[in-house]
Amino acid sequence: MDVTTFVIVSVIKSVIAIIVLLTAVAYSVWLERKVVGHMQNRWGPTRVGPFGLLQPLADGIKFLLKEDLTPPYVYKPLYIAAPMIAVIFALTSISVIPIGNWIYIGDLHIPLQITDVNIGLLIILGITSMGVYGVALAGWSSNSKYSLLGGLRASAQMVSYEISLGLSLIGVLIMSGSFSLRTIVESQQGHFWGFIPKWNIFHGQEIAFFVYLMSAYAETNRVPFDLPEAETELVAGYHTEYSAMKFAMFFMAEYANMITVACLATLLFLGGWNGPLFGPYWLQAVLPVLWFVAKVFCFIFLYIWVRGTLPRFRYDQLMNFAWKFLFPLAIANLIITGLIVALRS
Amino acid sequence: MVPLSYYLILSGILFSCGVVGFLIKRNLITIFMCIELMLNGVNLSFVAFAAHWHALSGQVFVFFVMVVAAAETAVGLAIIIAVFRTRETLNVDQVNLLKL
Amino acid sequence: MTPNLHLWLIPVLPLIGAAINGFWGRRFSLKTVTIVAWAFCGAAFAWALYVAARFPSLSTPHVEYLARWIHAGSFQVDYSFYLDQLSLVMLLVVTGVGFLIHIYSAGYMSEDPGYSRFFCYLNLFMFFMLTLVLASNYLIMFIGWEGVGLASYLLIGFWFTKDSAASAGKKAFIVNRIGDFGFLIALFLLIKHFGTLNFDGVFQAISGMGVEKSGAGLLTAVGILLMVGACGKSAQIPLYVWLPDAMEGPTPVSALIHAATMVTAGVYMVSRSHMIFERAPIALMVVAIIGTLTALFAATIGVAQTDIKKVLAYSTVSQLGYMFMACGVAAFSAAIFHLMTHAFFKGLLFLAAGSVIHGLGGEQDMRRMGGLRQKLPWTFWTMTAATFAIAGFPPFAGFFSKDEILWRASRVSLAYWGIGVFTAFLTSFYMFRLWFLTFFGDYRGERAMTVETVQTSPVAHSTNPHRLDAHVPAEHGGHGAIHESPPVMLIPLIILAVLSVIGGWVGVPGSLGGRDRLDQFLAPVFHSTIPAGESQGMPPEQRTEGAEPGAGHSQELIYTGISVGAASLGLFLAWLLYVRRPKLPQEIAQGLGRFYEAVLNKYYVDELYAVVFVKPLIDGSTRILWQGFDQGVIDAAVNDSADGARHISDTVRHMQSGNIRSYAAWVALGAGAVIVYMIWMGVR
Amino acid sequence: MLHFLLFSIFGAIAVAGAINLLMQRHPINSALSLIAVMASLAVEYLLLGAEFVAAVQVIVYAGAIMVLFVFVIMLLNAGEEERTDGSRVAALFGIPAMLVGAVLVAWTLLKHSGTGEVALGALPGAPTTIGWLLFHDYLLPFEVTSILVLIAIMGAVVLAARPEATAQRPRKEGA
Repeated sequence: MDVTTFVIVSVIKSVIAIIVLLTAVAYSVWLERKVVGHMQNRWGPTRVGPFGLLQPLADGIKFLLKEDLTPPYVYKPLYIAAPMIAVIFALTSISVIPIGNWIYIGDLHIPLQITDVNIGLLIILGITSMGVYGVALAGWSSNSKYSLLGGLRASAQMVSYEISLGLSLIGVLIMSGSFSLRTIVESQQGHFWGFIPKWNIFHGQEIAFFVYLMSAYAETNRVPFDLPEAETELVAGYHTEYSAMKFAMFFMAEYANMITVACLATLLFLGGWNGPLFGPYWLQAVLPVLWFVAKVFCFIFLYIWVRGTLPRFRYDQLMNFAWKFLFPLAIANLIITGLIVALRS
Repeated sequence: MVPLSYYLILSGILFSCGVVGFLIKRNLITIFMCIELMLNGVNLSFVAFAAHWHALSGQVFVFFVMVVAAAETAVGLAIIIAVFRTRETLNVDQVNLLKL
Repeated sequence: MTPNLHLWLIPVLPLIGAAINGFWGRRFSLKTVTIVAWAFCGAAFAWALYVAARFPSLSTPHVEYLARWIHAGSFQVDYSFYLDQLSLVMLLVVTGVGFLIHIYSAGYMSEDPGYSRFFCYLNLFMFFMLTLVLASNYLIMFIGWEGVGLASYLLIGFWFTKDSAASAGKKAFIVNRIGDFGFLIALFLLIKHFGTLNFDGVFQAISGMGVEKSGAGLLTAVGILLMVGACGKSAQIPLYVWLPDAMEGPTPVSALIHAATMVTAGVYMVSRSHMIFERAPIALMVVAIIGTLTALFAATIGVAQTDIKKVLAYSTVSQLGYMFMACGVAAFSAAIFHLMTHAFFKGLLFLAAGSVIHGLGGEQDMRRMGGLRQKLPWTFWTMTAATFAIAGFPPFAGFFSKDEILWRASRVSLAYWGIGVFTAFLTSFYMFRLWFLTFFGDYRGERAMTVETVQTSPVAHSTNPHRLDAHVPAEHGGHGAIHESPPVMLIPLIILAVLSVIGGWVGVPGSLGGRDRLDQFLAPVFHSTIPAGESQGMPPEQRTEGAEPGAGHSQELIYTGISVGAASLGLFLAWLLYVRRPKLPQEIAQGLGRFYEAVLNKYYVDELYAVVFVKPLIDGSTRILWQGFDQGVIDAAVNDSADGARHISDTVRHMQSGNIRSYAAWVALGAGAVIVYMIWMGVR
Repeated sequence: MLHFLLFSIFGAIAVAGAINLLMQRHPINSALSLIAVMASLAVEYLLLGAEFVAAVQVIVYAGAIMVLFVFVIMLLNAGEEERTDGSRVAALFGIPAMLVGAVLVAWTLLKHSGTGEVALGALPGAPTTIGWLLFHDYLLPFEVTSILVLIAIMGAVVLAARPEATAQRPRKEGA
């Protein structure tokens, strides 16, 4: 395809992706409130629209219309920049995530992915690692002890868990032998004995998946690792001093990160868009995307479920867990996987 | 096409900025950042040369530089923390007891 | 395959003793030290006897390889030992006399604070001497050579707290070094021309060469250089000056080292390399002349000496002169014969003298002796035997050896013979002078009366430092009055006396109806290897006396009679001067005047050397080397550089401001300089 | 053309960030500008085809090392630096020497080595090839550096750990 169509298609894809992502974020918030509500014998949002389906919209409008006050004595440039950084990196990482196979429109066939780079996984890791700055700077710049503590905790926690996260991924990389997410997914096609899908999670990466799960929770500051925003100790952690749209940005960033992580888990461990294909052509074109979305949904539901179930760690427990349990576990998994692959080849 | 010398000059500028920063900055942490800046300048020249001579080992060297930089940062920052604990300051001009 | 006799044990045993006494002797009791020293020395002696017993069954020369030492290309030197008749005789003499003197020393040194040290040195000396004797190549021999020099240095300077002793030790060492220098050069010449130092190799190489009739050649040079070494070690003119001073050492040392063994090393070395000398008539002549002159010269000096040990020292020098005279006339077996007998009677003389000194509590001046005949009977009788032996009265040992030397000398030139006879006369004269002065007449020592005056007589203190060191700790009455020595000292005296009486009988010459067994025995070593027809310059019967025509016997008897007559004349003169008319000597001294002065002062040789060699050397090294070079250049350089460093650092240390940024600035400055330089170089 | 455009844009960003790092008086700003420098350098690496290096540059430098810096800045609550004048030497010799050196280097580079051109993505530093090099040709240095890192970790722990004696004293530190 020539440059113009390339640009056009890319722009279209990006716009679609952003819109889908934002709505997904909004509705994952709704979903969380609903599910947790039911878990706690509440209804959750019900008033706005049927089953409170319009609740996210109302929230968005509320955030936009609220007075955006910046407290005195904050370090202004960073205070303003921090949420932007957070949300930007959160949203950027979606750009390399493939959500399905190629689709063919006329003569040009397009990957269901904004851009297909052969080091996609590395790019995602890099971007998520940059995401720390949003939290840290927010905590520091808003010049309040709660925020500072929250920021400190966040940065320390993220840096620590990033290691075991990366290590847990390496096992998968060894299995597939590529950084390209698309290749990784394609390496998971097929079944054992005809019925068990050849996903990495069933393919000797159970430990890696467990490690990834824990690290992902910590990376996204979710329960049971939401120390940075522990309501009971630090009012709201690093975004105590934020309000209105800035607060909303952090909120969006958090949930966007959730979704990114879920997508990554799906791609790396749950076989991506692989799934039974049937029906006519258009269905066969759409089914992979549906499988993908379903898996992501399940993963996010798991997130919410855990949040509704588990209490919060203490900080030292958090660090010990990272360094003394997950880290060695990931290394062990790495060694075992490497050995197996080496012996098999 | 970009002449190799442009890359080298860019890395040279970065390196010189690092040195000058080392000379004029008073804050320990900033001085430490200047060291990182120098390292980055050197890395750039490594990669440029690697591309120019078509030798990947240049890029491998960059990895080693990064590893060393990481180790150095860990130790250095720990030292800075220790210094701050004892001297209650980060100003190098006040951390000058080591003299005759 | 010749049996392995483990010859290496003989030197090594004394070494072990020396090590034990050296390391732990200080903590041992005197008894233990004595036992150790005796045991190891005696063991060496016993082993030597065993070797002697096994000797007839050996094929000589019997070489035993112990270990490799230097293997540099074709040049190879091994630790190996060389046993033939010559070294066997030396072996027995050294170990035997050495053992006796060990026994004697136990009594003599009994009150010395440095008892264990003394025996350590003594054993060490035995080790080196035996190494020298048993060496199978010139280099090992040189080790022993240097080693005995070291031992003699240590023992001469044994009472190092006394200045004269220390300087005497130094003198001996330095003079020896001069001789060793010649020896070394000889060795280098041998290496250069023959590429080996093993006796076998060298002699084999030489045996092909003929006599250097036309004056100087390689062998002549080697011979003369070896003779220089021998002069140093065996105290010949001009290097004899150290030996008289060496009497500063304890008397047993004088007996062992400076009479019996070490000083004869030169003779041994010369006769060991007789093949070289046989082929170098000029070298032979040099040896003969030096020996003869030394004999005469030392004898004349000995006449005027008053110190009992000095007399013996000079007589030693002159006897050594005899030996070299023998070597010079190619009568090596005679030389060895005299060496052996001399070891007996001269060792005995020194020991007896030591016993006298011991009895008198350290008195060494004969003018303060006299009439000791009754007080020291054993000493007297043994001394008598020794005196007659050295004076050359039949049938004492000295007679046969000296007589053989004279006879052989006469065959070469009557001049040698004449001087030899005159020297024999002088010898008997001063020996009997000593004898009479010491044992006859009445006692002249001012300390005859009581015990109290013993330690308080300043004269005695000043004149005989020996007592100061050796006997001061002995405050018990035993040393107050004149007393005979303990048996431990007397037994060796007696044994040696017997030896010096009968020791000569192994070499009764054919003229006296003997068969000169020693000569026969040594013949295999000394048989002339010169191709027939080339042996001009020495009468045929000189090679070995075995093939001597009976016609010579009557002539030899005449010569013998003459020498005996000379000896008895000396005896008569001595009796006349020192017993009959005790005043006469002074008058004669007056009459001789300056000549007597000169003789009394040993012809001022020491002073001459001091002016000619020593003073310029000391001044030169003081002015030029020490003050000029050492202080002016080396020290100055060191000190100045140190000061410069300090000044520079004084200024530079201000750079160390403790400010990191300043340091970084200096680094940047240097880096900038380097960049500029490199770019300048690169662009240019 | 595009290559040169991207190069100059990100090179300008890098230089600007470096200079800003010097200008800023607050360490956190310096840190952020340094992050900007590193990010633009990563892009330069991409231009040179070293994609893997670029990714690692972002992950390790920007994502880990600089986070550590920011963390320490927050921990020690480092404020504005006061312009004390402890070292005249630095201003007198260091900076001029440095500038002279830099100018000379630039001049020589332009004058003598300007010929070599680098194409866009000249040398594809694919992860596999890099890994191959790293684990075959450079195995020993790799292991050595890993040991180095281990030692560094221990040293950092030992240094930064608060001594037991002072553990109970009232905390004067920023954190």
